[in-house]
Amino acid sequence: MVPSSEIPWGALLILLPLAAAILCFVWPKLAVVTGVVTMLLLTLAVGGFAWQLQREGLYQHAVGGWETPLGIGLYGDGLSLLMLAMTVLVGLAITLYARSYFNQKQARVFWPLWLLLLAALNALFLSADIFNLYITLEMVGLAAVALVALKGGRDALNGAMRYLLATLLGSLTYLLGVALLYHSYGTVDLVLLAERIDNSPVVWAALGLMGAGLLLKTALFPLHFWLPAAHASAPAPISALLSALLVKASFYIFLRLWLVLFAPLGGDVALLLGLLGAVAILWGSWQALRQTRLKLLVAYSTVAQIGYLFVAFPLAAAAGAMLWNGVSYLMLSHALAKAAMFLAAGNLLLFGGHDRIAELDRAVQRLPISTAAFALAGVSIMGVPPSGGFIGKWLLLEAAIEQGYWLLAAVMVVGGLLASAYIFKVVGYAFTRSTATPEPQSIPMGMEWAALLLAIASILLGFTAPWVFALLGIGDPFGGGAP
Amino acid sequence: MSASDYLSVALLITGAVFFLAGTVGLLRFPDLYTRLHALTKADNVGLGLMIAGLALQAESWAVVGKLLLIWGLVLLAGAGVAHLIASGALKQGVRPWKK
Amino acid sequence: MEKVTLLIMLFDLLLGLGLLWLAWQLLESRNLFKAVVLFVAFGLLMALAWVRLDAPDVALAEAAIGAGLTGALLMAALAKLPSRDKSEPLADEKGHWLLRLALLLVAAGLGYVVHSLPESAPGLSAEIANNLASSGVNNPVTAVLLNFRGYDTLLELMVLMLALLGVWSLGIERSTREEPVGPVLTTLVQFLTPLLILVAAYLLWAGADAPGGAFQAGAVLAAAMVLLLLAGWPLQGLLTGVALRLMLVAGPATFVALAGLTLLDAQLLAYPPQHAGKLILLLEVAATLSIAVTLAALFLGYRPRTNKEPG
Amino acid sequence: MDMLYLGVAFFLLLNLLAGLWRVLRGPSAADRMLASQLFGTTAVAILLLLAERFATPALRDVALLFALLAAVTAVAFVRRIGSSHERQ
Repeated sequence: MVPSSEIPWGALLILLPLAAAILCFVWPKLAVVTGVVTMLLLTLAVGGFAWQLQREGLYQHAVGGWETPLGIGLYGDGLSLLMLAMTVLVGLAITLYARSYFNQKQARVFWPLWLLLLAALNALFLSADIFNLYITLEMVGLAAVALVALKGGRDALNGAMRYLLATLLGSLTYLLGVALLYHSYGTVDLVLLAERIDNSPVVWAALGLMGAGLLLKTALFPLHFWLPAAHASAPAPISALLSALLVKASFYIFLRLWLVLFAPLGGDVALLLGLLGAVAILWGSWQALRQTRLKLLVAYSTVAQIGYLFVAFPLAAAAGAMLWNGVSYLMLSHALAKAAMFLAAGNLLLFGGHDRIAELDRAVQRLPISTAAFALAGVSIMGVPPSGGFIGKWLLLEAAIEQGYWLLAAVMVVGGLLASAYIFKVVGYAFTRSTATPEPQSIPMGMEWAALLLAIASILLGFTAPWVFALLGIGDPFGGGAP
Repeated sequence: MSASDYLSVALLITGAVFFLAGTVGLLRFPDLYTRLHALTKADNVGLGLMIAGLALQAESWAVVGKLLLIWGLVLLAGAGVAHLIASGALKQGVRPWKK
Repeated sequence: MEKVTLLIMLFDLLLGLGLLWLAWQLLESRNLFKAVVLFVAFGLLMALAWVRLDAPDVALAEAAIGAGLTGALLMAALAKLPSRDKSEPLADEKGHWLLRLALLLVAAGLGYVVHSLPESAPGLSAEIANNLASSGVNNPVTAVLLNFRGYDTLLELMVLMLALLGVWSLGIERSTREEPVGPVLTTLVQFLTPLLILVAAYLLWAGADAPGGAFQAGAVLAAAMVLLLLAGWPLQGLLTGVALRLMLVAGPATFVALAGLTLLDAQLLAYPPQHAGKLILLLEVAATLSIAVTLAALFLGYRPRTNKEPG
Repeated sequence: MDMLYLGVAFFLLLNLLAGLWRVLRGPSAADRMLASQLFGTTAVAILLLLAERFATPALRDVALLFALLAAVTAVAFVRRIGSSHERQ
């Protein structure tokens, strides 16, 4: 028996879903069982990885036994761990939901795609090689496009096509930057690059290209144009994973590049990002408030919540690691809350056959679990205590006020108010009776509970901050320690 | 330069001339079928002469074999494809040019 | 690197300008068929450009994909479009000048940056040469793809699988009526197919020491299958169900299995040096099969119906 | 000799680019297809010349692929586009 400390949890996080994807591609009959079992094993693996990280510190593995720069290095610290945990938490709920959601024909394609997507995300969060990151990014993007197209029909195809073009443009722009960096410094390893990099036009061009590509994929205003259509037209579990996990994946790469490559070079870029973030908050929230369709409302809310992540950049130089802790927390709680919202919205849509907000028709009484899930997730999105969203937003707000960024602070507060407005708009209609009452469809219990459990988790996050921050500190991803 | 070098030069230049003729034909001839005719001259004769010129310089028989294989392939595929395109065009009612 | 003569410079200049001009013409083309032919010509010149950039491996891949498969794929796609869509103007011209201006600025900026790049790139060539002996192969490109950075290649194979799943998520087979095949086409196909298979095998085998390898071989093999499909061979009937899916995953599955086995030794994808050559050959054979069948299935454009599924 | 290989290759490249005029001009799809067949052969010749000039035998393999695969695109044209035009 191998001692559990020697089990290569990191590599298993990538290999397990890959092998499972192949298995359910070849034998579609085993797809659901394989998917569920793999998801449980992945949860176990993330637990094992966390334990290992806590005992031994930073995870580093030279793939193939070839040291960098020749080979590829796997790399894991507290931030990687947080992202892996986020993926597995949202993944569990989506797996539970998808088990009853898809018909047999769709399931045939869904399960291999979903497992490949999980593998790609895990590989992405464990990579410190900008070319390897490109490949994982491409995998994530293509899997997502295929999943958006899964529903079939004109809208889905249209959404998938837009998504494909946006994601390809993003990753090719990123790749161009990688090529420039490799040519100039002879390595694609992030750690080595950080040592070798200097202030030159090539570096700026490379970082500009990579940054622009990643921001397009993260859908930061004004590069968000593709997001609402794609996220709203996809089937509910797909919308959930697009909003909860995918935009975070490209944001994660952006954050890594920022921390080790961009930030030391300085410049006014941070301020620009902060301003774009602020506009995103206002624009996204306002658009969300104006929507008449539930799923579009939730999608625009994502545009706004992404804005919060970027407001942090101008504050970071003075605030240090605690601020990044706040951003990471915001990512995690948004992932849980937004996935819960999309799953709940999916239930409401399936139940009434439409997602017109004005005709939600007493959903509170008729579909209480899903409505509760939506409302609870809404609490976290608004940033009201004691939710996870509150912790993240509070840390940001505190830093903004301390440093005298009054405008940013004001925008964050207004964003919170607008969020409450659009959440209450939905909840309000869920209480009232509407004129048209179509025949309701029954919703499987698993789908309702998947949404509710996620929503509850996003609230509970409000109580776990010290513990999570301690884990986040492993390997010191944000440098400098607490201020 | 040896005698075989001179021969190579002559073959390569003649081959190039056939390619030129093929291109001029492609651009100037009045209809599909006559252009097809010009084209095959470049394919067959032009490339053939080039390959003969290069074969004289080849370092081994294996290279000569590969060169001849390439020429044979171009001949076969060119002839087949030209036939297919022409008969397709005829069926679709593209009329041959008449003076 | 040898001395660059004036003639070489002229050749390169003509090639570069030709590529730019072609790209512009093909983007401007309102006729989709014309754009397809221009794209095939672009691939041709691009292969020449790779040759001039000293990258024969890439030139081979470009030739296999660009000359054979892309053209066929685009033509088949074009034929599926309703004729109305072919003649319609593609997009309105309004606001395009702004986009063009922005693109020109980006291009100028990139041009400046590329101009300021260091003359000789540091690169990893020295590092690769030092370790080539223990990689199991003699072609540095194959060593990088299947040993030093084999993990990237494993994921790339998954990308190919994802692309196919993407196409399959769009729906299944629609029957199309085809014209009967004439004797000339039959002869041509009968002659070319075995040759293509032979050349694929040659490229696969050559990959260990010279330019070539799984991707190029797979693409050529795929071209053979596409040719058979075009000539009306009922390959769809043979390629269904578990057999098809097993061929599709042969490469990825072998790779993942190998990764799992090496993990037992605690080092992901570290081959024992004495077996490295054989393992790489095994991976290449499996990957060739998968790449070929995947590309052919992508050309088909739909998931072939299994026998049990109703029509 | 080296000068000659390059000179002829350059001349052929000029030829190829000139032939593009036929692709742009048409008028029929078959005309365009024909021109692209000529490009294939020209590229084969150029590659063989470059293989000799730069002593890179791998380029002959590239040429071999071009010679083999040019037919695939053409067959796709005849089988797919050729028949679809009839219906118009």
